[in-house]
Amino acid sequence: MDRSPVILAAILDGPVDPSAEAKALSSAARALPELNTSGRVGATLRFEGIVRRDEPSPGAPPSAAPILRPICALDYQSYDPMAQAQLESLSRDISREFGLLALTTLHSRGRVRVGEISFLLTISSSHRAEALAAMTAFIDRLKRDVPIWKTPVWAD
Amino acid sequence: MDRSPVILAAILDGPVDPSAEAKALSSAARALPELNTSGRVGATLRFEGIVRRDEPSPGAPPSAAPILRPICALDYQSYDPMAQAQLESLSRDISREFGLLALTTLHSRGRVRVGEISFLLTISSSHRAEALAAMTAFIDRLKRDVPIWKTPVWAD
Amino acid sequence: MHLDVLVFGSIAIAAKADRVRVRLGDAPTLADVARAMAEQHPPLAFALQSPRFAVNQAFASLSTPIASTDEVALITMVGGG
Amino acid sequence: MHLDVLVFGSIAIAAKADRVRVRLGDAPTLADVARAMAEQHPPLAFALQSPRFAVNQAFASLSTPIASTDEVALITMVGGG
Repeated sequence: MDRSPVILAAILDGPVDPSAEAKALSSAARALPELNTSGRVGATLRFEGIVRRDEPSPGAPPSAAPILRPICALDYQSYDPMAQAQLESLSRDISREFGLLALTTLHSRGRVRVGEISFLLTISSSHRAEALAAMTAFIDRLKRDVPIWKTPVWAD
Repeated sequence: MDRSPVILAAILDGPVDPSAEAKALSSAARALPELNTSGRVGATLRFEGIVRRDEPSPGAPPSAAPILRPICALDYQSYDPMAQAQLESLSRDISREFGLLALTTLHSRGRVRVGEISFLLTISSSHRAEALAAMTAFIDRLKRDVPIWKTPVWAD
Repeated sequence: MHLDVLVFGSIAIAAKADRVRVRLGDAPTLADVARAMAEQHPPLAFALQSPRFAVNQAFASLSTPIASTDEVALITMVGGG
Repeated sequence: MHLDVLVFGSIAIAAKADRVRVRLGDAPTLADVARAMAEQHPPLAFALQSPRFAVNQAFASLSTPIASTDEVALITMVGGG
């Protein structure tokens, strides 16, 4: 089974903090350490999407430069169970297309405050090129194909 | 000083393990946590280059598919102090060109065994696009402009 | 027939609801659903110029026939990540 | 004059040394150093087709004049990362 990628994809309530990550990763508790000591992995890439302190104010003309307005959090709404199924199939597709060794991704549902992580993607591959290409492709398709929406919680 | 990026670049002896990373990062011990709670960071990206269990065997014709040969380690040689100076100037250049908020990079000197990390690059930025573009550009230029060489320690 | 279409994000804010009801003629397709939404709910017209729908939790093309028992959701302008 | 040029990686392996000595004419440039290395050390010719040098720890163009006291290093085919 040397060639089967380790895949984990989940939508969870609240921010992607270390305890949420550890809990989600426990289902791959044997496969990931085995992979990491196998000598097959040449590159690991980790992306964290973090809630910023401001968001574009709605209603401005699309051509104008966005007016940023302070927020205290983002509320993420997920269309369940389709969002989970789409996140899983996206993870499988990207792993296969780019020949990855492992892919794990977690996305928040509900409220995530400024400075907290709402999205995590980690990729392991033999070489760096496919890890970088896979990460860019994954995030592009996530924003197209996974039914999750964010609503700003304005601070003012 | 809201716009000055946090930059850390170092060449260190042996693998980039957690204790080496913590020690190197201690010089940015105040700036990085401040940045991470500021609400300015929307994306963090972390790349780890890991020594794989095989390397292309030398002497094969360049057009042929490479023949992989097992190794037990890579020996990294650094032309000092030029390598350190180049790593620092590359870090400053990339941070400025891509408008990054923080960039830290560590590279090994000496022996790094299979499965250990020889290169670390972390990037923090407002949005994901510049983080991904900066990471690709950094690694390309590292391999062109930073005088570090690796020699395989063959296992057979 | 009548159909409730699920909406999300800025579309739900514009609709002031998480679903909108549309009146449809006989044997409607998703294209008819999109047209009816834009006509019967003008504040949502901005989101229906190149709409994308899910039927029973899977993406479906605009030519897909719709029954009143289908779960239909407008999946445009997602914003995860 | 004579000059010791520092070499690294696969070039050092080919040279069986971490520096190679070259004989140079009067008022040499880095281009003359490259030519002398390829002629006087044929196993290194593979690395001197588009050579890149550092002089006193900074990259320098092939037109750079060289004195016998300069630290010259052949920086090709680096392999970090």
